[in-house]
Amino acid sequence: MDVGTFAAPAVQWWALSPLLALAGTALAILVVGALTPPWRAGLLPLATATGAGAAATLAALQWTTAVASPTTLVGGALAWDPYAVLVTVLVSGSVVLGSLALSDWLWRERAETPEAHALLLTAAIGAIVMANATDLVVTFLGLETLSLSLYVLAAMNRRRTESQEAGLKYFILGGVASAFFLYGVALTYGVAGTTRLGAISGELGMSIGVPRNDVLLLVGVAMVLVGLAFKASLVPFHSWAPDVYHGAPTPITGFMASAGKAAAVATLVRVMLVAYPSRADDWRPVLWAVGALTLLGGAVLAIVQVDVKRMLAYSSIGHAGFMLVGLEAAGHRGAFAEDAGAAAVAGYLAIYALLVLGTFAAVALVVGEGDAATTVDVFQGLGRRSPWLASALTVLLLAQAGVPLTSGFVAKFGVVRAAVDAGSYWLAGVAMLSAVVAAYLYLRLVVAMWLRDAAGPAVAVPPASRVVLVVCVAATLGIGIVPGWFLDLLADVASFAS
Amino acid sequence: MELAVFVCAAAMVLVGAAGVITRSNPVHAALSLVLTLFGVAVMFVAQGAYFVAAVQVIVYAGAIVVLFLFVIMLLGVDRAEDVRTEPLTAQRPLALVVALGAAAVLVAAVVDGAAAVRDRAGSAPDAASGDADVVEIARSVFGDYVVAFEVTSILLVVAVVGTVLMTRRRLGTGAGR
Amino acid sequence: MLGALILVPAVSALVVALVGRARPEWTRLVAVVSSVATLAVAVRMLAEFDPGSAAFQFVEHRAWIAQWGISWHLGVDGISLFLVVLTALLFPLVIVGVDPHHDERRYLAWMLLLEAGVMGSFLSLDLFLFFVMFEIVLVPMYFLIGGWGYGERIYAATKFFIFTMAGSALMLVGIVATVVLARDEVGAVTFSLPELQRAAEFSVAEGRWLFASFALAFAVKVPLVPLHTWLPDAHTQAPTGGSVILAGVLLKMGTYGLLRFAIGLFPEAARWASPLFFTLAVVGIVYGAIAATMQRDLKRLVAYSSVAHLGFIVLGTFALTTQAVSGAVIQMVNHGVSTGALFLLVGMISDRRHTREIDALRGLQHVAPVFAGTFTVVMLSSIGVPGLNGFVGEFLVLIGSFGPARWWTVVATTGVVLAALYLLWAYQRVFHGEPDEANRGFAEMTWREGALMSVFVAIIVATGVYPAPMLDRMRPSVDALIARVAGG
Amino acid sequence: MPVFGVAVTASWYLVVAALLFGVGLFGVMVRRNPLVMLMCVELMLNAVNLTFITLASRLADVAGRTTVLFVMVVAAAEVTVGLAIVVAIMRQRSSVDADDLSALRG
Amino acid sequence: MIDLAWLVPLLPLVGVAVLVPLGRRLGDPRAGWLATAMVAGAFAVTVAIWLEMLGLPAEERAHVVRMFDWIVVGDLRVEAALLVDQLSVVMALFVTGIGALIHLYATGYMHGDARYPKFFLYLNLFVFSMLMLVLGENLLVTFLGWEGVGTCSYLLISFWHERASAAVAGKKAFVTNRIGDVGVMTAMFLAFSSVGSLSYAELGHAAHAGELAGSTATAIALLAFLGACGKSAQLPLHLWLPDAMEGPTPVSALIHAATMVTAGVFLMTRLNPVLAASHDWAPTLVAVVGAGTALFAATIAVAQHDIKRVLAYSTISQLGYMFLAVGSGAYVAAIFHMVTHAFFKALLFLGSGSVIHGMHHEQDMRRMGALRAAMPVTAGTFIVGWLAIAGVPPFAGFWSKDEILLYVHAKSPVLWAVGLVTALLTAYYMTRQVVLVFFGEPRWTSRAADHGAHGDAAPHESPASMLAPLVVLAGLSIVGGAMQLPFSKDLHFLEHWLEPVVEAGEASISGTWAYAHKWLLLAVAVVVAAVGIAGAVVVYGARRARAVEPRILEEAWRYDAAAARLVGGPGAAAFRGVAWFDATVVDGVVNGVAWLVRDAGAAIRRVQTGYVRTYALIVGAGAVLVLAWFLARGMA
Repeated sequence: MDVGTFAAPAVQWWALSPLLALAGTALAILVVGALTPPWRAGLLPLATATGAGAAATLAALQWTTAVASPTTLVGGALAWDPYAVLVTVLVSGSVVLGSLALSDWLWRERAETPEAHALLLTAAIGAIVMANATDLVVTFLGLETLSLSLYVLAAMNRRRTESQEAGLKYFILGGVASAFFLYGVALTYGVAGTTRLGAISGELGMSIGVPRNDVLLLVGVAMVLVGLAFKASLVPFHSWAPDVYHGAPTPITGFMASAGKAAAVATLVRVMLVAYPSRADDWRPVLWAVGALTLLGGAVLAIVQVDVKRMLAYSSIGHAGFMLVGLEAAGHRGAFAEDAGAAAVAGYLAIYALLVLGTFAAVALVVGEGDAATTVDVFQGLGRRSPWLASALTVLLLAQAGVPLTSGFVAKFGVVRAAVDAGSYWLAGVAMLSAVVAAYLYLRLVVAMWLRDAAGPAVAVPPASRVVLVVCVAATLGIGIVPGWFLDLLADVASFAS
Repeated sequence: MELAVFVCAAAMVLVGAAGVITRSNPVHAALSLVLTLFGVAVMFVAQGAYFVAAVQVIVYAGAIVVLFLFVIMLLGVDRAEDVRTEPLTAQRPLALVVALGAAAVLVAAVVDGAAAVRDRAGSAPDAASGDADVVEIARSVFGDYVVAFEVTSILLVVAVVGTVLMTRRRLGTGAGR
Repeated sequence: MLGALILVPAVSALVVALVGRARPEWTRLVAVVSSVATLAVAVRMLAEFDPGSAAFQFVEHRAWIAQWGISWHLGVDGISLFLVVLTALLFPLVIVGVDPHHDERRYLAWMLLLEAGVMGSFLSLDLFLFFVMFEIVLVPMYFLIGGWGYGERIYAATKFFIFTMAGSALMLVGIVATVVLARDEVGAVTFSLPELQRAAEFSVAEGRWLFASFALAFAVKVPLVPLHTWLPDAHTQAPTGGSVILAGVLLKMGTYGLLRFAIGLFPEAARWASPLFFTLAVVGIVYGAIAATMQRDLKRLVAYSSVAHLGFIVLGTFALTTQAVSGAVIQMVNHGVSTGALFLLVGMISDRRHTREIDALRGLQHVAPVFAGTFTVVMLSSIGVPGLNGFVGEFLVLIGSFGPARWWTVVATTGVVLAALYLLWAYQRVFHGEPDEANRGFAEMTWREGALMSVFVAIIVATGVYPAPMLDRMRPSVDALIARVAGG
Repeated sequence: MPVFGVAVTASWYLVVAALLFGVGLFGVMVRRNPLVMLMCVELMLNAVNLTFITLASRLADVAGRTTVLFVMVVAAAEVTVGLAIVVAIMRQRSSVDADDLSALRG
Repeated sequence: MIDLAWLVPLLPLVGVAVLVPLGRRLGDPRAGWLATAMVAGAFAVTVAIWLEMLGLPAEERAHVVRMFDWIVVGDLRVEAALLVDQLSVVMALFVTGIGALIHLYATGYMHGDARYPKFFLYLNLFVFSMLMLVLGENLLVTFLGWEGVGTCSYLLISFWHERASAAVAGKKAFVTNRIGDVGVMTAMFLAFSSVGSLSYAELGHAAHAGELAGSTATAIALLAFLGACGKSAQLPLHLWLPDAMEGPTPVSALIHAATMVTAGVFLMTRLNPVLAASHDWAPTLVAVVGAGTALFAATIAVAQHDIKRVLAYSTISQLGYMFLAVGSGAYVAAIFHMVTHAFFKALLFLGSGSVIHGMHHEQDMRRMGALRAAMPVTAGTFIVGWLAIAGVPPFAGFWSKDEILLYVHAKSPVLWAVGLVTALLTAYYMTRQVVLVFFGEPRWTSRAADHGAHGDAAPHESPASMLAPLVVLAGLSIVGGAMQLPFSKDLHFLEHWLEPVVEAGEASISGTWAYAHKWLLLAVAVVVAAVGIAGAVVVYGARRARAVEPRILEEAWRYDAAAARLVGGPGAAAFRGVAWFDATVVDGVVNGVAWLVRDAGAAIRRVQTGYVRTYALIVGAGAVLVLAWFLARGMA
């Protein structure tokens, strides 16, 4: 056996530096946390945020390079293109804000532990790997890393059975979904002979007009789609989401809805557009139908909830529907539509991540110890009790409802514009109508906060959460009022290395 | 010979699987799982994947099922689950429809599409050699799949950390208090 | 200059909201000063307006979201001029004249934000900017109704918000589609209304679909029967100031939008759809009036009268003759003044008696003759008695619509009978008769109220007697619009 | 090497895998013991593994086999975490019926 | 002077402008004097204008006094302009003249009323509006006045609004009038769309030149007539006028007898070229409606007990006469009768007001009688009015009524017969009134007890300020006929004066049988009047026969009740139905959509059972569907 000819693939350390920063921080926290006496309050989240912030910064620094020359890393396993950089920044940023919100939650629940922060970091690694992978096997491993971290994080609050119930449900269903995804990968592999996205596309591109292997491939696409749709909580693969969002510790819910959802949707975009563009005519109608169902289902189910976290869970499902509108648009042939669609989805991901992180950070404060009181009633009179907190939450909610001059409107406008550009008028119309239905749910919270009076103590806003809220609200209004710079970024985002 | 091996292996796989979903006692289910895992391993061997087959037996049948049994015993939940009754109306018929549907679609796809898979079995270097198998896999793992390999390390860290976080007696470490 | 009309109230809303917490005694002063300053700017604009030009004047054009071809593009022409002035006038009057009863700081902040939004809607020449303003208005109005309203205020506020938003949801799709479909003719992606009007050409089917998406949004806002049911609830439950603004200017955003955008961009489709709109307008006139007759709540009655009055405006808008469109535009202003004044008066009644039930009120004229006299003048204006402002618009609409929509106009004309019926009947029940015990203590109009109402009465009489200054200034723009629609 | 005139082709293995996947899916839907449900997920993963190996053999490609190794690692990690969650739950309640965990709904 | 015609409406308007802020400070009686002075001033100006016009040749008498552009949009050009011509100056003269007298009367009549200044404010506003109506250069200015007088009528009828009946009557008057206004407005729209102008001059010119299609002219004329029916209380819109008697009596005299109600006749006269250009049946319809109304109202007047209601129905009847004249092309006669009617009907109303004043607001004639002794001046002037309306020569009413009957006979003997019967009834019911009020034995003593608390129970004569107008009007009622005497063409003063205005529409009767036998017709009319008077004297004075006052007549043929039932029954039900429809169906659909969405949510929500196995099932089912789709695509 000739073993000497092995040539290890080149490793682009600079490009991998964000991942390394995250992994290094996670390991450092674990090792130091295990070996040293309890840390002073705030040091854990500070370390986590610093590490994640460093990762985000390292990624952001490479933006122009990535725009100029999108490339793949380590023998073609990971992409390093603008989309990848954006996802990296987005996920690392979510960790920064998520860990800050989480630290206040952990303090309140008297559950400080380095593991929770480490899992946030590993989840981020999984998310980034998953979304940036250019190899379906790597995608799968990233997905599992993300999922396993989230299962544990969801089940983390052992004082509350709902938390564990959420973890277990998420876990079992997630396992099934992973199996579906993996089966799809296997079938794709069988047809294309490779799991590299670019190579798959190349193989399929050659076989256009040769329908003989279509069945196997298409069923493979279908199963990949199902697996990712589950992660992105698209109807009808959403059923885990309300329970898990409800049961999980509130800041974790925020993290799942931001980084988790962003990774899943970004992966969907990359896989569909890079690996299967030649079958767009086949998968686009499915995305249309799933998108419409998701939009309407999310909105309709959200308005009948009495529990705020469930409500926001369903609303998060609806937002995933909006993201699909952009992806559906990208699925239309035609360079402009494709760019606009993918960019719109990216913009939506970023904007929604900020909104939902802030929202759940605020909700986490209001619902009180043990995440116990999560019904709408709890928010009554908040406007009088804690006007600043209520104002911030109102801005975030109105942005989610898509009120103009907030980032939420920019996001919605982006996907609708892409859809219209691609000729998907009806899907755009369904999206807008679902936004109307969903508006009712945000109004219910606003009503409770401002228009109903209830005596109660003021809700304290600890410094870390304050930072989160300020950042989220500032970004919401900043992007909403002056979206130019943000759109400039998005203009370059839709290019994929393979 | 090949047919006989296939038939036996297939029988092991499917009987074992049937056992997993029908045996009311989790211990029995776990043992049925072992049967399936062995059957799959046989099929691996039948297709020349010796190394993988070995790992299948060692890791899967060995480590994972043992872990299952360990937890079952640890928790003392080896009582039989009542599999005769189904509290959820229509759950079973619907599940049957869904499972049959999924299986049917997949069977249809593989039967219809398998022919499309480029058959290069003959053109490749001798796959029957166990050494070659291991070397190829090693090249693959540390070459094309080195990122995947590194990610699995993170994954294992997650598993460890997660288990620690889930099973530690006290909820928090009391850091900072 | 036009930017100031939006930014002054917007910024002072922020100031009131933020600074007011520390210095509550300043809030009212800031609000009054800024709204009066806005009025001053509007008056200056009115003074410098060139009455001979059909073009947009005082145009402000700055890049905003260049990536999407969206700009901060403001301008005013004869059609929007008086709506802007009306807006600038109503807000200070409401801010000075109506007491919110509680949480004044927030109330004033929302009011000023509302003013900014309404101004923006009337001034925007960019479709995107218009949509933003059109939608942003919902938020302050929602809070005003929900926070300072009566009775079922939250139901009403939510209904208002959701209903209006539902109407305009598809307009966003329509706006984007307009821009995208016009991209090749215009040569760029732009939301600029003048650019689109200049170059965009749509196929018949496209134009009609797009028109429908715009028209639906505006029809809800107007509101046209049968999309009107949010209006009585919103009006009835809104605080007095909210009702005045709602009736005075918010509804006009619908009719203005129809004229400026739906008709202005898609003339062929507008002509095609005009029988439908004639029918809905006329149904609104008769139906609104009949429904008004049967109301027991004074405010609800006035709300339904708005449905009827707005029917006239829509009729005139779609008749697309010079007289009818001029009438519609002037009627927008007139309805704002008259119905605004009616809501103020009803608000005063409700403040004094804590009820607006017609059955609970009696003989107010006996105890408060000046109040009753003011009410009479405003009522007669609303009925459309010549010599007062209401008549000018109504008459022009009808005489201008008679050509293109003869039989609809004949039916619409019967609306004047019904208008007299419901208002006089209500007046009779509320003001005539011997006051009973509960109404004997009804206070006569105060000096502050009198000063407030005298502004309205002055406008009512002045417009009715000498509308020429208004008509002259809107003429070139209306003619240009008609020419465009006829030529298209 | 056809015996009895019948050659065992790739499809045969693929069909077995598909059936195994279906059985596993059925098991997840009807079993109530979370541990057994987890086993059913393992069945599904094994079905995928079998598919991978079969296709890899057919393609004479090593990637499929490598992937199966990774899947086994994932399966191991998944089982570890899953069992940890089950253990955590079992500390607070005595039964291991997944149906009992239905406080979150609607 | 003619150029100063704008002073005529301006003076009363100044009165209004002063009375609005200062009325209460001026108070009783200075507010009244001010108002009276303003109207008197307007009268003086009008007289000056008239005198100046007299000095001009006939074709130069018409002037347009332009003030400013009122509504100018596109080709619609409406000026605020006054048309001072022979017709309008006649109208203005008697409006300001009688108006001034009634103002003067009201200073006495309204003395002591709490809202005295407001009354004169309204009255001045009315005179202003009426002057705009008659002086308007175009239909729209006329319409301004038209609606203005309607509004003032509303305000004045419900002046004593504390009385529910007064409040209701005012509203009823306004709304009924508005029904007619729809006609006027539509006529304007039609005129504008066919002629392109609302000016009388251009409209007349177009009609005259045949540019107006016959059917269009018919439509314009009849729509205007609908308005006239409303304003002048003709069938079927007459029912507001009897109720309008709820207003103070000077109002009844000024508005509901002398001036406003004749606006319809004026409008039709103004539009006589259009009516002339219409199809032939259009004037006939006008005549038939007029005759029908005349007879209908006269029969009702026979059985009324309220002193003012008798006069109200009489007014309706006399207005019917005027429309009969208009329909017969006798425009001059119509105007002639309008003027004389203004004299004697104002006189009668003011007289009745004096009676009511003297009787402490008693209006039921059954409780009067023998008042000629208590209030001699009132009685004397009232009797003059009676003779005038009854058609006794040489009182004013005789001449004008005769002139109308002459033209009507030329048009249609049937209508003439109707007119004659009406004349008979008129003489009858007016005699009945005079007898019941001023003769016979006093029946008011029975009420003395009721008034005991106030002290003075006996009827008394009214103050001089009230009597002076009575005397002046009585004088006019006697000599008013001199305007147009049938004896010679040279004595047709009014006809000569109005000729340029009505030449398009005025019927020519020379050569008809009626013209040839006009003395015979005159004699018949005198005999008929005499029979009517005699009959009433026999029934009510000598009590030789039982009075025929059937209940159905007393209830005005139950037309009012039927209308009320219609409005109150099916009408109200329909309105309620619409309101119900709105609240239940339209709003129901809206809320229904909301409920539907919510119910759908609630229903779908139940799928989210909380059992993880159900979730797996849902996911699996979704997966199978997606797989099946792709499989199908692949197989295809």
